[in-house]
Amino acid sequence: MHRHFKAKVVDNNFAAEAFKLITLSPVSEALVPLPGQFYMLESGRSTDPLLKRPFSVFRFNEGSLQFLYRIRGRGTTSIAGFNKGDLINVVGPLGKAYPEPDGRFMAVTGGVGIASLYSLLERNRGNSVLFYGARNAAELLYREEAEKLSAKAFFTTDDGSAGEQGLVTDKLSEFIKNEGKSMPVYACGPHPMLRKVAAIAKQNNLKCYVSLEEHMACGIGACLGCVVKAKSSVGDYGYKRVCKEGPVFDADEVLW
Amino acid sequence: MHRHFKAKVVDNNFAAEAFKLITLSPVSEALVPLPGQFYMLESGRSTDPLLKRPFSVFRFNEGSLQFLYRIRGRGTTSIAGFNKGDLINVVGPLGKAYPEPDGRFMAVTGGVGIASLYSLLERNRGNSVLFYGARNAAELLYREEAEKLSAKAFFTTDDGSAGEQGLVTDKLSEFIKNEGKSMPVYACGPHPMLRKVAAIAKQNNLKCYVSLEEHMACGIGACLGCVVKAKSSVGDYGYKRVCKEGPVFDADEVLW
Amino acid sequence: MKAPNLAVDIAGLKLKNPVMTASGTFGYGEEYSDYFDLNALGAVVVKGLSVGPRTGNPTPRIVETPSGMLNAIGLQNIGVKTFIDEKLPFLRRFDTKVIANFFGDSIEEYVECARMLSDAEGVHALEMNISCPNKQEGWIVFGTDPMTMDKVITAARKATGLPLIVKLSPNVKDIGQMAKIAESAGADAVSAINTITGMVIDVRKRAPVLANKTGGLSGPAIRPVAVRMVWEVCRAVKIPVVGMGGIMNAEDALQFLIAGAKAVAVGTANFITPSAACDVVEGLKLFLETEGVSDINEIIGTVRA
Amino acid sequence: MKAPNLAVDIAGLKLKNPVMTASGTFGYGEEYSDYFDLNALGAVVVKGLSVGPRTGNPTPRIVETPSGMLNAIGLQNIGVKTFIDEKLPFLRRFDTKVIANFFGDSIEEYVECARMLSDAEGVHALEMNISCPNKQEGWIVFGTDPMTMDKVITAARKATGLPLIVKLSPNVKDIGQMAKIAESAGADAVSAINTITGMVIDVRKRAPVLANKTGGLSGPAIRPVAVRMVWEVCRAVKIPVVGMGGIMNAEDALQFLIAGAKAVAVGTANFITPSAACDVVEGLKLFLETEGVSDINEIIGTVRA
Ligand SMILES: Cc1cc2nc3c(=O)[nH]c(=O)nc-3n(C[C@H](O)[C@H](O)[C@H](O)COP(=O)(O)OP(=O)(O)OC[C@H]3O[C@@H](n4cnc5c(N)ncnc54)[C@H](O)[C@@H]3O)c2cc1C
Ligand SMILES: Cc1cc2nc3c(=O)[nH]c(=O)nc-3n(C[C@H](O)[C@H](O)[C@H](O)COP(=O)(O)OP(=O)(O)OC[C@H]3O[C@@H](n4cnc5c(N)ncnc54)[C@H](O)[C@@H]3O)c2cc1C
Ligand SMILES: Cc1cc2nc3c(=O)[nH]c(=O)nc-3n(C[C@H](O)[C@H](O)[C@H](O)COP(=O)(O)O)c2cc1C
Ligand SMILES: Cc1cc2nc3c(=O)[nH]c(=O)nc-3n(C[C@H](O)[C@H](O)[C@H](O)COP(=O)(O)O)c2cc1C
Ligand code: FES
Ligand code: FES
Repeated sequence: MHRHFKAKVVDNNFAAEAFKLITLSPVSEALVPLPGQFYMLESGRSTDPLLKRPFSVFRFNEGSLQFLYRIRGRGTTSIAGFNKGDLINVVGPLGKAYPEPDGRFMAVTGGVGIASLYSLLERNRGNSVLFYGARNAAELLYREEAEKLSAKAFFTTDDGSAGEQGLVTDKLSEFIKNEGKSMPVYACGPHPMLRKVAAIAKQNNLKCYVSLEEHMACGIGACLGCVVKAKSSVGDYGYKRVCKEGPVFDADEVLW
Repeated sequence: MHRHFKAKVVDNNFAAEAFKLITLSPVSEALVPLPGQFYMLESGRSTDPLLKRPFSVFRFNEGSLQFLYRIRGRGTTSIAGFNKGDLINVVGPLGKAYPEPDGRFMAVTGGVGIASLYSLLERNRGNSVLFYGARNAAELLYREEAEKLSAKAFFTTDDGSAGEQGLVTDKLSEFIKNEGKSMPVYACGPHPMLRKVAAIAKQNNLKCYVSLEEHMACGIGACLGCVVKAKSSVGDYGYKRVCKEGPVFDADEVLW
Repeated sequence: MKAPNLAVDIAGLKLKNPVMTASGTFGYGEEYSDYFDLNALGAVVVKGLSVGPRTGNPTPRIVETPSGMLNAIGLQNIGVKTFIDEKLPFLRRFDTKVIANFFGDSIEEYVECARMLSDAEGVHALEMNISCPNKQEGWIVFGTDPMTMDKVITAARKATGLPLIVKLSPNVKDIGQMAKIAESAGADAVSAINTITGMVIDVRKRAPVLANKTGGLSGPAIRPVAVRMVWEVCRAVKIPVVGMGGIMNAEDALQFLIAGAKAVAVGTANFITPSAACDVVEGLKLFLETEGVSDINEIIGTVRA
Repeated sequence: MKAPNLAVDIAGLKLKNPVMTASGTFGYGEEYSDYFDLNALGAVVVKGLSVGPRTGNPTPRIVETPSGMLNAIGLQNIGVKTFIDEKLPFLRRFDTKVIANFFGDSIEEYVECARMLSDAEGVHALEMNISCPNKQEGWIVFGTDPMTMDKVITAARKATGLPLIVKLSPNVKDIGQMAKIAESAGADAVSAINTITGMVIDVRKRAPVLANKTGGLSGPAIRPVAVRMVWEVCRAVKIPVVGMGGIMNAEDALQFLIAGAKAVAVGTANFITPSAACDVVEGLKLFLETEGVSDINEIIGTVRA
């Protein structure tokens, strides 16, 4: 029941330009997360920025939690300013994890989406076929590590500076056509990429799990700010909370 | 004309519990201040705290500015969090300086008021008779240095842990009775102390300059937030701006 | 020293302490029970309920602003029936008062909602959200038009025997005047303030960030406005006042109590610190102890202004 | 590429760019001339003037709030005559428009003030602050009561041939409606928003922090409310609108322009960064260049809402 705790910043270093890795060590008892779950991290000492920010747990063990994040706006800029030794407020683990894969699976990710999938690869070492796209070589964060954890790995970049030039979803389609028939798909990345992945999975009758993002205020299901349109048993659609019923959804539930 | 500049934090260390000394190095051309002038220092990166905070220049030379400050509320807590190498926005030097003493003078200060008078002592080495009071020995900041700069120095503390136990104003009265007749008084400290100092000076027909504090928004004379009641040529009184007509006032002008 | 008394009485509703949660920021209570013991609270105020369920607005529904946030949830809720069947049993397990916030698109819906909630076991009081438009009569917002406001409160008053708290909109010229209307229409208490309407524009897209265009501003940014309005309301009416708007900690809560509010509600702060409301209770205790005050009622309304 | 056009026209008043300073935050201009070249501005709006000098309120007059501040300066000013004699000559040296903000305690004082300012060389337009009480008629605030507002604007309109900008109070239910009243009473333009009334209580002293009890909230905290109100005003009237409230940088200014304001004013930001208004001008240029827009007028009012 310690979902709200203080954690000490162990370090907070650049993983690439505009990407940092923050390592936290909870100072009180904390729950152990599952791959796909996320935490709300304090965004600074003052009331501006006000809200905590959501981040998928990247790696974890008994005593520490790691988050890989892109510096985007005010919240992440503020988080990037935390120093070793600072104490910050954390809420989590939150949300639904990825369903445990039963054998081989495909993992599709774009950009910092790797943060959400990485621990799934780790936990299922050698069982994943990875499709990992980024803007350029520098933003293919933890590429080598991710490759080692996977049975097979394909990399794409927008500019061709690493892997193949092109879209990760094209690579996915191609692979499924040739050999991927029976594996489920796990995906995390930009919304348009996820929509495409879901469509490809559907065409090929593959189970597909996507991890969605939405602006969040509370992260714990109270504000109804983070909803996505989903199929509903009553009426045309209903709104589901990304922070509570997600962030991982069966792609079939989502109204894309 | 470079009253608004960026400065690099050279260091920002504790001078005592709840007191810090911040050293800044302007990265662009900046004006050289006079004793008694002050600067507005950025209070953080976000809009909360919003306003800059005023601090008397403690020590300075060509390339650096030092401020001695007490950590009181949100602004000073935020300033205490600045790290070596950080760039911060600064406005100054601002306000009226102490009139140049012509020979010997008395300097009366309570607590962190020393920050305002210290450079006056430095500039007029050996000419001051110092009366310096604080809560306890630890808060008699820069005691030894100040003593060395002065012809004579009296220290008082509330708890008797250094110097004499008692009020600095009593020490001042005593001294004036015995020998101080012709020296002007320069004072900076809590408002009740200043009121007392002004009264003592008046009784003894001594010139008296006090450095006042008021809540400030702009520090440059525009908002009219920082005014004090002062004698006026038209009407019973007028309001004078601490940031512009002060912070150093002839004690006679002030309506106490 | 004896522990100070925190209990207050809001129109017959006895609260163990003056701290509530603000409607819409605390779900149906469940969501927070992982973070602290709900027994610590004076009252839980649940998300606004309508007769039937509502899907609410499209997304984005929230956007952060300096020291605040805008929300345009659109009053998404599960409806009174599902609330009574599925959420209320959980809340009944706690020794804290349950206040049901409700709203409608028409006077009839308000009345129906008040009736259904009054019959439910474990609802101790009603809070009426009148910051919504009357869809039957020209979309006039109930809570900003004196006539419409009087009518809807009078009707709801007849429909319930429970203490009726009317939640005032800050989007008015004279909130004290509006409070008087609520009082004379039969409200047992008033609460203030609801959110202030605001808007953020995405300058690259040249469009509002929120799908609903405008949203309600909450959080510390509005606190000075809320304190002022609560002070005005307290001077205008004799019925008890529940104060809220930007309360982040006990000191903020004390501003409202000292201004005259008999209780306070913690809203947006719950999002930032899930235990915020409980922390406010602890902070109030500490304040009373430090100041040597034996009863919170000795603090209420003591502002020298 | 040609430098983008920033010039705008406010009711015949030609501004080299849409950036002004907000009254009361820029002194009489002098104070800021140490920090940047005032020629960079579209207009300088000076501290509110009354016929005779005013001493203003006792202190404390300001208090910081989350992302904002309250002020209760009490309209301290040197009076129209001293302004004309001692401050205006300095401002005439710059190639920027000078807008004189003014107010009164009675309709007569407004009229007298408008007349005196209209005769002065180097005053290009008047901005009428109507957020003050009519001391002769029951302390009703001119700008929140439709009748009183109509009367005072009609009277001032007759007293001046200069462009008359009426500054709207946000402490109303429907600011669009108030703008319409200003328009029909003869205002050439409206500006919005003035500060929102707020209060901070010192919980240890159990008293308001400000000597005046309440003060006006300004700064980024109010920006979402200001953008919403300016958007409403722009939809309500045909006369040009000057937008303000919490503008800290060019992006904030763009929110108001996109919402429909033809010009903007930078207020509290001047206190934090003395060159703020000038920085906004630079930022607007950069934005137009980056977005490939050749004229600021192509941006104004383009919000898709
Ligand atoms: C469940 C979940 C897990 C996430 N995991 C990670 C992660 O592991 N690493 C990582 O770098 N980022 C992750 N994100 C996204 C991260 O939360 C946002 O980048 C961050 O909140 C932006 O904050 P900011 O203040 O810096 O940006 P803002 O200034 O708030 O916004 C900058 C830009 O980011 C967009 N944005 C802001 N918040 C979100 C959000 N919640 N979702 C999507 N877009 C947003 C805004 O629309 C804007 O375009 C995750 C988001 C969710 C919902
Ligand atoms: C000209 C001038 C020179 C100063 N020089 C120094 C200096 O060299 N060293 C130093 O430590 N302090 C100095 N001060 C005081 C310093 O500015 C305040 O302590 C600081 O602004 C408090 O900021 P805060 O946010 O930490 O406190 P807040 O949270 O704003 O307030 C904490 C407490 O400090 C009081 N306070 C806040 N601002 C002021 C102010 N401007 N004047 C007086 N009391 C205030 C508040 O009433 C409150 O009791 C000076 C003030 C002025 C006006
Ligand atoms: C996300 C959100 C949803 C809200 N929903 C409701 C609601 O359903 N009914 C209601 O009366 N007030 C609602 N409010 C208003 C709050 O109860 C409260 O009046 C307001 O947020 C001010 O308090 P705060 O600043 O502490 O949040 C909501 C506020 C927020 C932020
Ligand atoms: C210290 C201060 C003094 C002000 N004085 C006046 C005034 O004399 N006349 C007036 O019309 N508005 C006055 N205002 C209101 C501002 O012009 C402006 O409308 C308001 O502050 C909102 O803008 P901002 O958030 O950018 O400051 C004053 C504001 C402040 C902060
Ligand atoms: S973020 Fe509040 S419900 Fe999901
Ligand atoms: S602080 Fe603004 S006038 Fe002095």
